[in-house]
Amino acid sequence: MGVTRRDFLRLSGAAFMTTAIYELTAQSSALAVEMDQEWKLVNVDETSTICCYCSGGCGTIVSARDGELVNIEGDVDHPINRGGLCSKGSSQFGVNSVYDDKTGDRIINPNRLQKPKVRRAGATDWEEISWEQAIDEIAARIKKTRDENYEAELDGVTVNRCEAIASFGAAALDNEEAYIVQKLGRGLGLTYIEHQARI
Amino acid sequence: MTRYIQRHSRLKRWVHGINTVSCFALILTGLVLFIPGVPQAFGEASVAFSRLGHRVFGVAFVVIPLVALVVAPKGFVHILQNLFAKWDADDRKFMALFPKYLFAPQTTHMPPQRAVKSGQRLSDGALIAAGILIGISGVVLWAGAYVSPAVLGIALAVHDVCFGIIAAIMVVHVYLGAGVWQPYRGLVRLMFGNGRVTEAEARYHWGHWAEEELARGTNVITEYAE
Amino acid sequence: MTENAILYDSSKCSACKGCQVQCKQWNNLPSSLGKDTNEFTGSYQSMADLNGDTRLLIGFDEKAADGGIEWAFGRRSCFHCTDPTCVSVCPSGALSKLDDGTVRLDSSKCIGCKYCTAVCPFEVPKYRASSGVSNKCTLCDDRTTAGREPACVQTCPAAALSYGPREDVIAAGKVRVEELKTAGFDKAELYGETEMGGMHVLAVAKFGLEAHGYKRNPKAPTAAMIFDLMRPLTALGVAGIAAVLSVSFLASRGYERPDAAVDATKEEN
Amino acid sequence: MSGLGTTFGRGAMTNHFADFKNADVVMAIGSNNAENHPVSMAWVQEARAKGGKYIVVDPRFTRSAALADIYAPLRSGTDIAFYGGLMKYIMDNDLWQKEYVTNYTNASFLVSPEYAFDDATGLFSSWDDAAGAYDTKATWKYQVAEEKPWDTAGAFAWAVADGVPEFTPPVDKVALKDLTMQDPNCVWQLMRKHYERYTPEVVSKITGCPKEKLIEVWATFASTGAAEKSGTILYAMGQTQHTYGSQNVRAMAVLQLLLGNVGIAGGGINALRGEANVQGSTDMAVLSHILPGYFAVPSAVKHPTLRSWLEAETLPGGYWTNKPKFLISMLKEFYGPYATLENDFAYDMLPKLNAINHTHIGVFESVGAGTVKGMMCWGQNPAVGGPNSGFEREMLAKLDWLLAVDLWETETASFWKAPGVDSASIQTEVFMLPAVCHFEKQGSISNSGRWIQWRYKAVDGPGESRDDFEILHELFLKLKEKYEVEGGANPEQITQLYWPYETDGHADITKVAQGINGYTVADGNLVKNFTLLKADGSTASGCWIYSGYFNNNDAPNDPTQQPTGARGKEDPGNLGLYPNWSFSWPVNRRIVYNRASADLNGKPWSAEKMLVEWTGTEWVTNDVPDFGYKVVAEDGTVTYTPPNNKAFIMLPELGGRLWGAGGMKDGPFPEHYEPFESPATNLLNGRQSNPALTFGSAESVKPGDPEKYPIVCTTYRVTEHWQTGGMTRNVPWLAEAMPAMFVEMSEELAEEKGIANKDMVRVFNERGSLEMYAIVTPRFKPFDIDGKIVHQVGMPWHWGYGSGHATGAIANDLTPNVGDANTSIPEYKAYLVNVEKV
Repeated sequence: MGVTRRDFLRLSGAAFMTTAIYELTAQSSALAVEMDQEWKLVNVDETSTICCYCSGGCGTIVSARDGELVNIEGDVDHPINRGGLCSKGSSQFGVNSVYDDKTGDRIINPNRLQKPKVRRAGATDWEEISWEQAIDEIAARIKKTRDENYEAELDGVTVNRCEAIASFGAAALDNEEAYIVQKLGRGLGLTYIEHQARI
Repeated sequence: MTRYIQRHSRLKRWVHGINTVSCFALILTGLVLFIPGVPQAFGEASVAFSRLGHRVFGVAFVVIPLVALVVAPKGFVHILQNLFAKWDADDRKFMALFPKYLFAPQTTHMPPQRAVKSGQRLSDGALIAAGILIGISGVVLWAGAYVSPAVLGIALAVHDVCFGIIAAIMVVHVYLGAGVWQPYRGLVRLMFGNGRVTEAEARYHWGHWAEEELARGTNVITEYAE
Repeated sequence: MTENAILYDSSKCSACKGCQVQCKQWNNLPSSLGKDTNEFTGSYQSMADLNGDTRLLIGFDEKAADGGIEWAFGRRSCFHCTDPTCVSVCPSGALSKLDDGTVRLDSSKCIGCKYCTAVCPFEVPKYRASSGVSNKCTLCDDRTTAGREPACVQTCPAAALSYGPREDVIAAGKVRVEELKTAGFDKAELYGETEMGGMHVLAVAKFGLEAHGYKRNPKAPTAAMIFDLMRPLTALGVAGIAAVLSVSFLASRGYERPDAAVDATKEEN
Repeated sequence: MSGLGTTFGRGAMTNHFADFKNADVVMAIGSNNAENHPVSMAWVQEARAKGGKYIVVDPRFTRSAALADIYAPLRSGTDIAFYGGLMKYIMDNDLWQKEYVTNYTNASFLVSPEYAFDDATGLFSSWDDAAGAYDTKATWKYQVAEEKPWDTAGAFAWAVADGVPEFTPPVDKVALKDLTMQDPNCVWQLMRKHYERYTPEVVSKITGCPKEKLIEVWATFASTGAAEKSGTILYAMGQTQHTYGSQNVRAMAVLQLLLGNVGIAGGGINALRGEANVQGSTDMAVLSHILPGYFAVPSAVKHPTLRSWLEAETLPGGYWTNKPKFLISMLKEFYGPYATLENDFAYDMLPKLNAINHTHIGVFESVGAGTVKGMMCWGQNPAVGGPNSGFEREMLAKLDWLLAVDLWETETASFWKAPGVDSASIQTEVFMLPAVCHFEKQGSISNSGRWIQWRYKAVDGPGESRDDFEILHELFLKLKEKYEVEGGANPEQITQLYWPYETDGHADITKVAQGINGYTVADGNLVKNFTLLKADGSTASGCWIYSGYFNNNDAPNDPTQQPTGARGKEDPGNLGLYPNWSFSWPVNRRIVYNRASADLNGKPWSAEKMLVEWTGTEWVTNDVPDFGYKVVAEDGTVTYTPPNNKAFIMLPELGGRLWGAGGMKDGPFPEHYEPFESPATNLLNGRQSNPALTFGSAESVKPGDPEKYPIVCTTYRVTEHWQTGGMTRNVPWLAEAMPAMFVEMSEELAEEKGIANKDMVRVFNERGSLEMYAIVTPRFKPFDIDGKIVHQVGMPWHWGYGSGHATGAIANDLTPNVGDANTSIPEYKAYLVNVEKV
């Protein structure tokens, strides 16, 4: 019924350009109309991603212009969701950007964290710190806790473990990141390595 | 020596003046609604301008009379008294003769009138009533995002009907009040001048009132020629 | 040009609200940025009704029936009538009917007069306070022009929404209603085939129109007649009076008020 | 997923989303798929359009139930009674798929006569009361026909080849069989006997589901036992989040074997995972008990050395005989050049477990015990998502330090800001790092159907946010630097970790993908797939099952040129397999165990649903065969293997396990027990709750007295929100779509308690007390449990006090932190509360 779905996505790199003209040439000629400059997706870069919510693996097309988010909708070529997205999937845009309810302007989601912060012992609020300081302090704490609680051997068996640090996550990360989470964890001798599959 | 009667106070003239301006401005800014050609001809900016203007003048239109009411409540009572004054034989005769008068003033002798002519009492009453209703419905419309479509419908209907009434009466009001019509020449001075009428004018238009005022004398001003 | 329409099949809808959110996403419509400012409706329905920032709302209606629970989902949005009252009263041309049956809203032309809000039998157009214009479904005429499905249709994961030539949509809707009746849903019916001259959003109502929030026999409200009437009436009235007065003016040419009479009267005293 | 692993050999979803369209009957049980996996409905609807039936079994009338052909209510936590009854119904009415069961399962295997189940005590044989556990090796075993050692001169020559660490290969103990299945000790007879007690009457009394409704559902689903019919089961956390969750899953698996529904198009057991990449992160073994690719984390007692690990973990038969290749390739990826034959490929660098339970619940017990002092949370929010979350937040306050990496200020990061908490008294130092979202970085993700799909970067993250990989990379470099400069405890463990993940000085995630896929160490060339991995250290592969997803040597850094980035839309057989779209582990098989889709002679049960077919001379295929179907000689000559009965290659039996020893800690057959907290008495055996459940005696659990808390409560999710709500309550559209926390209850209960719809109510038990709105609805109905009215209420668990546009009570403050016997997954789905009007 209705419109033929188009192969509007031609991956030829991580990101690629679609112009209004490209979009038109990719359609059946019956639909060839002059593209309005008002068209929301004029001159956007389209990249494909997979929805971040449930485990359906729905294909999603992200459109951006000049590095700024324009639109996110289902990937009509994707064999699982064929362009569909539920309420959560349709709101992926909102994870990055929202529309201001007063001005209507697109702004970065005001709830997003944008700077490293630390809450010191006994403090009642956050303080901002630099990335360099954050990584250095965190590494120092990991090292201190590990060194103070490390077991190299027990009853003649090499155990090489640190039971004093737990690592949680991450079903929200990519496979490669998840791999690195456990690799780094095991490289520190951690045994308490868990994520959301367990709950 | 010429004798004048101070018919309208300064406050009254100012209120009437501002309302006249707001009213015309509201009509003009409301035209985008009534004549589709207007926004099409002048584009989006005219709509934005009209919308803003309609609100600014709408506020003036509603607020100024309210201010006057607070400042001079007695004047308001006075207006009401005049509006609802009893109809006497002269009033009935005036109304009966008026159509003929309108087309043949030369040959029509009108009966004397009190402070407000019987015809004007009708038209002013309608104007004020329509003005109040259009003001209220306007406020409701302004709050359009927060009222139900049914209320909005009523408000819009009221606004539309009142506009029709005001527009129609306005034409007559200007024709007579601004003295476009020959017998009423000079009366524009009443609201847009110093608010005085000459003794002669007064006697012509409002015979009974002129007698009362001249007898009482408090509003009578005598000017002596140099 | 063929007329197109959306078919909403409530018996396939899982009420995931994908359409509701994707509509906002595509049309850049905000939701409150406040904390805990959204009202709780007492059911799974997001809000009581459409609003200036919401063009499509999934409705939830539930009741216990003999055969079990009847949980009726409804898609509340513009129906794109063949005889759209909103278009007839729109003074600015912001609302217009396209050849394919879409009732288009060009918000750049909207003057915010709210006539459409007042006359729609379904109370669909809503005034959007932040931008001062009316807001309603446009059937994504921008997307359909570009060869895409309306945002809500494309995003429907359960294929409860489809879009295509209106005749096909009606045929598919009728078939579906028959299927549902065969399956024991006696109250199933198709909405939108004839209402308001025929609508361009049709709905398969699994549990009957009322359960899904669809108005039986919708009619344009009387207010719409007043609006239609008042514009010519006012114009005629003003013109008529002006004409009468012109005659009066002409007839009164040469008249000089006999101011002398004042003195004469005086002397009589 | 030990229920699936034990039965089939792999723990993952057997089929995939588009395949649901091939089903004749779809049964969603313990899954509210329409709400929580909305995309699944498109495929369910396609199945229905072809005449298929959709059954929803759920304690509450959900949005899935609203679309179902048949809806059956079931008291939370009574699934095994339901399955047991169904299995009995199938066996009694002869509805099972005989050729399938006889040949592709262990039905004919003879079990040791010492094995037994005693319904008076509710215990299987070999229960050790002192240990509070079963000895799973003592009596849960087959009778042995013959002992077959590995042929190290032939097929297993690799095990003794040069460079392979020495170990004694296992001996395959081939079981004794009775193909007539008449022997009283054969699996089939044991199974018939075991489920004899599960009559429709008893099942109805336990579940609260009317008998007629049970029979209607059973008859409909059992109809898929016909050879050409397929029935699929969709399940999710409704099955796993019980103290017998693994047995719930196993019961479904056994049921599907009985009906011949595994390995076929439109069949299988489809675990709809809760999170976008819970499948992938499980495959990557971000878990305390497994290493990437599903093998055991070394334990100090069982695996003190590499040799002992290889001997204990290498299975005698089936594909897991190759385990040494995969472990050693993984060690080569972990430790690179440092891993040599001489140092056992750095096996000793892997931390070894002690006897303590290291799972989620255990972590917080260990914080309480003072063992765990620091914590890192990578996009996880236990302060809302953990069981008994109030307790978990208390434990967070005992930590020295906490690192929270997320997009938002989660409740975990801000636990010290929770309502009623005195921040000044908390000494925990908390670091909160801003991460980026999925389209602000690149990497792959695995859906429930095992499809590994690449996600590309579209825009930069806001402000100073960084992707998790970059943060991990920086952290590693800093730690390495500190250990190199300052020394410390066993510095080599971290300094020798192989970390070739940079391109031009920048962290490059495609390098990680290459490491996971695997390569030959000598030249760094990516390996085609895991069949090429070696046990001699000449290959490296971080996670063998993913081998093949990133194997194109022509463009090793370009995901679009890799199998994971493939976008081909061809669909041979029109079965929704889409073999050229992304990559599905293992080796791009879309439906695993697909040998079972054809009969013993290789003829498909259903011609329309052909996955593989033996023509008499060769195998023609629509899917990648999941069995030994051909042998390729050195010179490239292909010899096809004629059909045999080896349908489940991951199990040493090579057949599915109806009776499942080896894997399950709480019995070879699924047996009904009541939830840890239950208002009902176990009617099927003498044991109230699962004897092997974990953490039942932990002080933190605070079990509720059914007299005081008579109402069954369950937790769940809604379409509009996700997990602990960070990703949805912070998105205005979704906060608006479902703005407030609520509890759903029946009209009957509401009347009893004087509660009206939209009232504020208090839901409470010994663990916590929460205020929220009430939704009074006919969709909830009281259950008639053995003549007693039992009320059930339910709450979504998406709310919290953290950042976002919608805040509300944390449902998990009420859930018990007791775990499943096998996995220690908490029992979120059935516990006790009481309700009152505020």
